[in-house]
Amino acid sequence: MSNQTEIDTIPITVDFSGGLEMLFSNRRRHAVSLPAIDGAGKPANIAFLIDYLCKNLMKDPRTDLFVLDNHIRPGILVLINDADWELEGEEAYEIQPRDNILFVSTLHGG
Amino acid sequence: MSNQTEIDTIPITVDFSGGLEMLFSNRRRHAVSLPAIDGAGKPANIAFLIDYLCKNLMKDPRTDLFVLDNHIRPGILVLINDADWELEGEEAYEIQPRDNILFVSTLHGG
Amino acid sequence: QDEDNRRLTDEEFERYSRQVIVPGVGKEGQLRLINSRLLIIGAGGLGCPAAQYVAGAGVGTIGIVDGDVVELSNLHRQVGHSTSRIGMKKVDSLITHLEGLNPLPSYIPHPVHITPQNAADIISQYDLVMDCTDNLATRYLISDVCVLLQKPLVSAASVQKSGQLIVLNCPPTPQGLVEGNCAPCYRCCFKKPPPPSSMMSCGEAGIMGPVVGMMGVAQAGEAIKIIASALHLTSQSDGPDRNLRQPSLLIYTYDLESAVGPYSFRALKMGSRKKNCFACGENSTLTLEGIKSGNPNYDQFCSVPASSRSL
Amino acid sequence: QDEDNRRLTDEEFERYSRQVIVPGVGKEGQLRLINSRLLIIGAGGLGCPAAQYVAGAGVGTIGIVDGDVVELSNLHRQVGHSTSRIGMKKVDSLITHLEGLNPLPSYIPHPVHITPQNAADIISQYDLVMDCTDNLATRYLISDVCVLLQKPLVSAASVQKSGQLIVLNCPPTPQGLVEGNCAPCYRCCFKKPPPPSSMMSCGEAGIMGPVVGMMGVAQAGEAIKIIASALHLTSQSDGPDRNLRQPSLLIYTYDLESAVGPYSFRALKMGSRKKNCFACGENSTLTLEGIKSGNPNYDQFCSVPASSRSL
Ligand SMILES: [Zn+2]
Ligand SMILES: [Zn+2]
Repeated sequence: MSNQTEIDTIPITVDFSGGLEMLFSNRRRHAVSLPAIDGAGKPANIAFLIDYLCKNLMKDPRTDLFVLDNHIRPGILVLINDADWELEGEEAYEIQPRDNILFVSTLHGG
Repeated sequence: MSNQTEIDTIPITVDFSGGLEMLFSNRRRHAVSLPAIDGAGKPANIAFLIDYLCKNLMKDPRTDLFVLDNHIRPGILVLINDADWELEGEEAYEIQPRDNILFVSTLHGG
Repeated sequence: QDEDNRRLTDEEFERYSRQVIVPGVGKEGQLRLINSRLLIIGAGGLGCPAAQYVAGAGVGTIGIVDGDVVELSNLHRQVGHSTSRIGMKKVDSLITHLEGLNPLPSYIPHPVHITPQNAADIISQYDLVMDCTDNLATRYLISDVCVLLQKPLVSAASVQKSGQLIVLNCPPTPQGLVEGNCAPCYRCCFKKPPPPSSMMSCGEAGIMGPVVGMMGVAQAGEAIKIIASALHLTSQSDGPDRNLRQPSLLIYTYDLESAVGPYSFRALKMGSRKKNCFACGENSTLTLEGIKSGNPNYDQFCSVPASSRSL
Repeated sequence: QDEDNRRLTDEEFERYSRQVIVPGVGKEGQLRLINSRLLIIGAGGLGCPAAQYVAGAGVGTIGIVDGDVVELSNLHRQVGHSTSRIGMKKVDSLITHLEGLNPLPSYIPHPVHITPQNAADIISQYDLVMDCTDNLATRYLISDVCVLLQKPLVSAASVQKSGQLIVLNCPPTPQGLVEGNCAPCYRCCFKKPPPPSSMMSCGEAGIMGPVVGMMGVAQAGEAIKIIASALHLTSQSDGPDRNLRQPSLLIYTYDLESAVGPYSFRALKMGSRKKNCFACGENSTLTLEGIKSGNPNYDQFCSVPASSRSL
């Protein structure tokens, strides 16, 4: 509705689990207002969200526990509305209002 | 949008748990299209839903395991979108589209 | 207090090391566990796994109440007993197992059915109560006494393929206080008992071992966190996210025909203390003396024929 | 087969009575349990509670693999061992406990670490496998062998305050078959291992007993339902709601600072078998002979220094 697309944001919730919450202020759930358009003018997708979270939400300096080589690090599952992101298009999935995005570190102990 | 309010329905899901599913075809989740208006012309509320379920969804003849004296029988919790119905107005709560209504029988064994 | 600030002994430090290093436990949490007194009412399908994990965690004094003896048909789910202990009092059988697992706690056997006459005497000796019983009249009794003695209550139940769990009365507040979102009691959440014809017992309806096992282990988890983090102390429990003053009722639904899925576990939001609650509400006339002298009559309230009452 | 249609003995009938009467189990389900062969790999925090409930339920042959011995720091969570059995092989200690609980099953000790060399020989003796291990290289190895031998796999893991559970390879389908929504393997769901620097072990990060306990009991629950309802037989598992070909990953998050709540348990929908999966996909070159001779190299894949490998 607005012409000022550069300030439009998408309201989503972002969850962290399996220990990743330690990198994000020890909070498991974050309400995030994500810019609707990325720097290149394209609709915000998961790749953009990951970059945005690193730059804006992560307080811990150990970014390599979350991102490696500009992609989510191996051993982290990304769930879009509780479904594996591989079912939804992975990094290219375009974020929708009220989406819930969950990052969960896979566990190996027992 | 339609003028034929008498055939408007509200799409909801109704869940049964704690053994109550046995009274409803052994299925835990039912998609229900509830008439939007009750017989008296008022918006459908929980009391109307309970009556509707007894008449239309329950196949088991033991209705007294679900309803006693026209009210939900003691020992059954009613949850409206995962919150105790006492937080939402109990029988008078007016059903909204896409509501989830859960009926759960309380347990005592151990 | 000295006991809250002492060092852990070498054996304690080694035995509990994997738990002490968990963020949020630490030496302080471990000492709180060691210095706490926990009562488990019921040494059956819920009480056995619950007891294993609270004993393992080092809760320092563990009382167990049960008047029954071990039977063969208990053993598929009551994993703290054994075939060689069939016929033994359940409290003694379970304590035998627990002493093997961890000899450090003090285990206190109460080899009796809990009754309106003995409930307050037993419960008053402990800081926290776990309801692992198998009948409704006893559940109301335990909750009422916990309200009057201001004890937090971790309550679970399980029949056939379903389980339920809720933390009640935590942090405890005086009977009659209804200002400012107090934690509810059992009666606040489950006001009226169901008619007896609709109640299922494990004997009649059966019970899957892992279902009641999950609920018992979950009870241990809730009890350990309450003690280790002092969530039962009012001042510590005021945060908005602690989920205790309007607790969740966890329901577990086990389906023999499909794998664990989205509706296997649901957390349902319950209300806080009710103004008009018979036990904890503002005009409650419930007293310990009344309970002891038969008022209220729990069996009659739950319409239980006298002959079928047991723990 | 005679064994699938025989009567239950009087002792079996009495011991399993509370489970046999559960709708969906019955005499048929109980006989399937009695006639099945289940392998538990790992006799630690997951394996102990898992073993208690599958033994209690009457699974007829239970193999247990573990090369470790019982240590004092295990006992807060490994509830099938005891203080008097510190130093004993874990498989022998756990079997001692299980025989006390239920002497009817055959318990088969495998007191060794599972390795690429012995995995197929051990796993081939069983119908169903539970992964209760504590390291990633072993998890990939077990899954690969289960794919090649077509064994369903109930996999769980737990560290600190988190747990995970998933049923894989169920019903099993031949390696390379990718038509029509086959069930995934471990590699389909967890393609690449994390860098070693990001991995936490229970020794470093700690572990809460009830958290790993919940996961172990849940594994038993999934194994019992698979066997009792024959969900691992292809023809029985075709229904749309069985949730096995696109299984849920159950995640459990324990919070020491608040009660159980809406996000304590989540069931996440995973995909079905992947066309390009290294182990089960259409061009897979994985073989049992290759695994035995060191191809793939699991330690290198998971970047594990040789010295730190254990069960
Ligand atoms: Zn109350
Ligand atoms: Zn695969």
